[in-house]
Amino acid sequence: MKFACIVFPGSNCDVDMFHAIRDELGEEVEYVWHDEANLDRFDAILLPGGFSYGDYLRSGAIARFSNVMDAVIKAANEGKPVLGVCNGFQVLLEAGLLPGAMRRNQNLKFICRPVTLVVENNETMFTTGYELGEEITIPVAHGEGNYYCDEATLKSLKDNKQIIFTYKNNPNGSISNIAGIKNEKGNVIGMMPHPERAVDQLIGSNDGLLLFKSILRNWREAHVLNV
Amino acid sequence: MMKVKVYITLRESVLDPQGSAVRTSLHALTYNEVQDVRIGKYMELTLSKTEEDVDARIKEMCEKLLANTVIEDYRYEIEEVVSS
Amino acid sequence: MMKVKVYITLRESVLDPQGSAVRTSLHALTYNEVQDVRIGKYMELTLSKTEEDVDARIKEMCEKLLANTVIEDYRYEIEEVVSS
Amino acid sequence: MSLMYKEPTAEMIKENRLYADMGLTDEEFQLVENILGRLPNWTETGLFSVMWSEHCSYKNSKVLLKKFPITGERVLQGPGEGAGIIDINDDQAVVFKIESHNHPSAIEPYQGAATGVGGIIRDVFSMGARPVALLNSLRFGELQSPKVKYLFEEVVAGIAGYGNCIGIPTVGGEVQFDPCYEGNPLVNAMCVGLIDHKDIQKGQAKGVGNTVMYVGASTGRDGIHGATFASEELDEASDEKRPAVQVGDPFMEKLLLEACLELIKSDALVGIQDMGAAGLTSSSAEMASKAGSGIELNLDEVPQRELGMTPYEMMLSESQERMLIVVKKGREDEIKEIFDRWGLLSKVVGTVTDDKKLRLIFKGEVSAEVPVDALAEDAPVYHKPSREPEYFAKFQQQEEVIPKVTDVKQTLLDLLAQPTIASKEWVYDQYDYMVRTNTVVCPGSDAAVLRIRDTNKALAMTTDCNSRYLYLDPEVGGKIAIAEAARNLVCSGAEPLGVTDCLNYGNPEKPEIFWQLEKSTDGLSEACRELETPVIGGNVSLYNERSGVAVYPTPVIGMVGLIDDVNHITTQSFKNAGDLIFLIGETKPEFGGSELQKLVDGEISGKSPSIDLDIEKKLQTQLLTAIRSGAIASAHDVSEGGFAVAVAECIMDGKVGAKVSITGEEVTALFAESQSRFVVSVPRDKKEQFESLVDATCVGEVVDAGLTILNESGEPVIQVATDELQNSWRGAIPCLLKSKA
Ligand SMILES: Nc1ncnc2c1ncn2[C@@H]1O[C@H](COP(=O)(O)OP(=O)(O)O)[C@@H](O)[C@H]1O
Ligand SMILES: [Mg+2]
Repeated sequence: MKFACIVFPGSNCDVDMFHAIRDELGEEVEYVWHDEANLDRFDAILLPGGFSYGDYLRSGAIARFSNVMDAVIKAANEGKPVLGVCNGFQVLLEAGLLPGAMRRNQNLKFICRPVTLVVENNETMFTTGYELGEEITIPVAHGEGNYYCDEATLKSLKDNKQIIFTYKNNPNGSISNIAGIKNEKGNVIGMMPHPERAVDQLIGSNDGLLLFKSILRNWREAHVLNV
Repeated sequence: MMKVKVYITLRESVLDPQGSAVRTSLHALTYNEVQDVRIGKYMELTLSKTEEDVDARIKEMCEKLLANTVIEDYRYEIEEVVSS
Repeated sequence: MMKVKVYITLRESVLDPQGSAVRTSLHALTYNEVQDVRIGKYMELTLSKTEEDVDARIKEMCEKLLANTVIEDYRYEIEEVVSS
Repeated sequence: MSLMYKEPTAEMIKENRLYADMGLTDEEFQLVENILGRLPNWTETGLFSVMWSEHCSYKNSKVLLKKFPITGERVLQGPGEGAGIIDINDDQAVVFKIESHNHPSAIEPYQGAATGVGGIIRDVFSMGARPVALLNSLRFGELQSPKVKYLFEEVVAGIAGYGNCIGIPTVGGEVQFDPCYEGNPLVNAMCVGLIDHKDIQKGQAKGVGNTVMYVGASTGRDGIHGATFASEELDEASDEKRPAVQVGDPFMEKLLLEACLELIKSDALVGIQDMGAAGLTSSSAEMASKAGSGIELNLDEVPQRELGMTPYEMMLSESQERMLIVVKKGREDEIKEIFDRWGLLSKVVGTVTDDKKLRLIFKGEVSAEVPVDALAEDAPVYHKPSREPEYFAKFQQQEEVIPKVTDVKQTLLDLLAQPTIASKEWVYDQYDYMVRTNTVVCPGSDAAVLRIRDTNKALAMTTDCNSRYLYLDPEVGGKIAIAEAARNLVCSGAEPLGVTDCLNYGNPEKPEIFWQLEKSTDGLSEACRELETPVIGGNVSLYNERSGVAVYPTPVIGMVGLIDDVNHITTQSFKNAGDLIFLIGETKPEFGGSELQKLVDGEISGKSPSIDLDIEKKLQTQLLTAIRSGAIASAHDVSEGGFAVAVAECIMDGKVGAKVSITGEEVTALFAESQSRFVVSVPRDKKEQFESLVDATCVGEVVDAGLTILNESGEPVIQVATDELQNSWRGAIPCLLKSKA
């Protein structure tokens, strides 16, 4: 399976994402520069965290207009898995691929710490490896992770089971403790916690590795086994 | 030349933690007359004259980039600048 | 009741990295008429009436808390609000 | 505005002593006149004033820095370049440096701290290294006053703002609170980088005819005279010195960092140096001076952010995120291409010459012409008068007194809540300490540890300095600072490699302050020699005074160690119930400068704890050997608050508890701050192995929960649940910040 790891100017979790896929998952991954217009050669798209364009104005606001985003939207429409983590999630929101918006953390401070997540939906192509309701430990590191959407959107997120992860102890004020959501189709997910930082016991946890393994297994089932 | 002043504020229904924090600090400094604080962004754009419909252009800039209309409102004022 | 609008801007000689990034992005979106962008803060304070000298109080709030005059300038406007 | 502004003539500068405002003395101005054989013009006076400031020239501290051991088998680059370099085998090396940003942080704490971080990162990547970690060492007044709270919150936010955005993990540091820092906080930032030997760069302008290029952000009027400002005492007027504060742009620096690391792979690059303090002036003069060449700069080509800038302003600006590079003639386009790709400015601004002069051309005319060595090398060197302060003799004669304690349990809780001892989670929670996923030991243990990808090695790093000991006895305190840093590394399983130091002191023109400098550098040097940790770079920050009150002598020590096998990585927390607890080192009734003394008396006095460097070295070596042999489950040094606090810290993560016994005088055994001590835990089946390697006393065992301390007759003197300890320790700083004065 071949992953694209999108690099915007100012991305800084790109290296972590790259290593998680190449060294821990053992699959092919390539850095893709923000001005690349074609992502057809990839099976999955990863938008890593960091501070694209310094996160000036609003996180993800400027990156959303990079050339590569048209290709990301195309890949999303084709049903390829698209994972946005942290800043990547913010970019997906700004681009309208996922509903809602991010506000500054309630305590107005950057927060970096491992948090406990609850798996709310284990029937997505990203989460089949987890048990429903399973508690996993994955770090957060963000200043603007306070997810917001209006009542109607929240209701439809709930009705369609689009909420994938919630925080056990809400660190940032997010509405309904939301930590990660998917689009209606289920192939685009955005999450504030960093699964790519939890792929190796040596650095604290490998609870995030299952997420990448889920993507791989589901892709194999859909593609390789059919062949 | 034109100067455009853009004001971006959080929608009223959206909680403003920064505003609340500032209000609390002002109270601690005994400015108890402060009942409410809302914090937004203020931008000054300097534009060169164009043929195009300035209002339409600025609206576009605001909606596309400068504001996130999911949570923010915007308004703007245009001033002609007499070049010196 | 009064509404006070406070505008906080970076002093002219101070670098505004945010403004530069937004300008570059606006150009990329082909808004080439934008020559300069400066980004500051906009605050709305709601005050209850007090006996004290409103101007002096607001100035104090700005200098003590709302702005850091080492790198920022501020100005403000006061509006009376007819209570409804 | 500036078009109307006319610069003073050379005669006016002399007659009206205008140089004095720039920080030059009469004698220094005379010296400049002698060197040039004529009167300097306005720009030239500016060049000398910044280059001869303490910040750039070390004119007051040079004689002291000479004492430091700076060589060692592993040292690849000692002091003198942007940062020092130490070999870590396999053709890899570690690069590190610490720097102060005290004065800017005092007047604009967020940006002052942020740009301090930005500056130290540039020092490291200008050597060709990939920055891998940041640390910070902070000192503030007591957390009670609103002003201190503001400074503390903003400084931490500024460090977070810059480090998080650029994507370099901030993995460690320290924070101390003491009234002497009330008006003059200390903000020291350290950066650690990794490099392959073949990529090591030097800041040299070699090769006559080669091209000088300017890369990065454009130049504005910000920070003019920052270096001079850093070399003066703060006073009430300091808040007016606005131009000395810059705004950082970590996004720009991230791009600059990536572009420069690409650049160093190009053989077109000859030399590279950060434009730090004294900006264009120091980078050009130093690069030329080191290479024995000259540089001619065409200032009209310097990218400018503001209109109408004069040569004086351009040369003295301290705008951030800029680099000066020298490239082979004819290869400029290749270089430009790299920077274009990253969306960065790069511009040819001059050439390397053979006349050893810095020549500035502006609007077709020579606006300054000065020998580079005069700027970079020939600053006057002072040996200031030194006098032992009266307090010292008094304190030395003071009898050792054991502070009066009535309730030892409450005292332990109170000590844990002292902001200097309390958990710093409130601080490092705001730092992204995990980005780049190499952080194996996160903030909260003795030293931070980062693995080195694709190897079995790891790096340990720490910053330390207990300035209270230094105030009581600068020489002994200096030794302790080095020893403590080394202890923290050893506890994490590392062999200490070397030191970077940031000497934060008061006004050296006062003989008592100079005495502190002299004595403490003696102590530091001796300890570095004894513990075989050479000094490979550092920074001097003098004039840390506000309205005549000096900070305690505070030589912050940054130390890096090598762990040659990730399996040796050790943390301070006890691991498994049933493990044995050992105390290494001797406990004496030493309370001078201790947290207990501060808590009980409200101030410090007496003698600092003593230290025997031979014993220190022996115990560190034994402990490291034991860790490497796999005999140890956890290791923690005993520092502020003594044995009881150290044991409490070992169970703060709430997984297990501890039951230990004390002997001898109770308060001493619990809270004395005797040096060269460690608390370690050892699995029972490793007891013999451990005891054969280390001189230590078994004092208890790891239990399921809580802390129990028994006296000699087996009666509990302290019995406390872990969450009670945690509440005091974790809650202290957030609680102080919330309470409104
Ligand atoms: N300013 C800071 N930034 C990051 N980490 C910090 C800071 N201050 C303290 N820490 C972390 O908190 C822990 C305890 O610090 P400290 O009490 O100074 O330890 P020690 O006495 O062992 O040197 C260490 O892991 C340290 O790195
Ligand atoms: Mg320690």
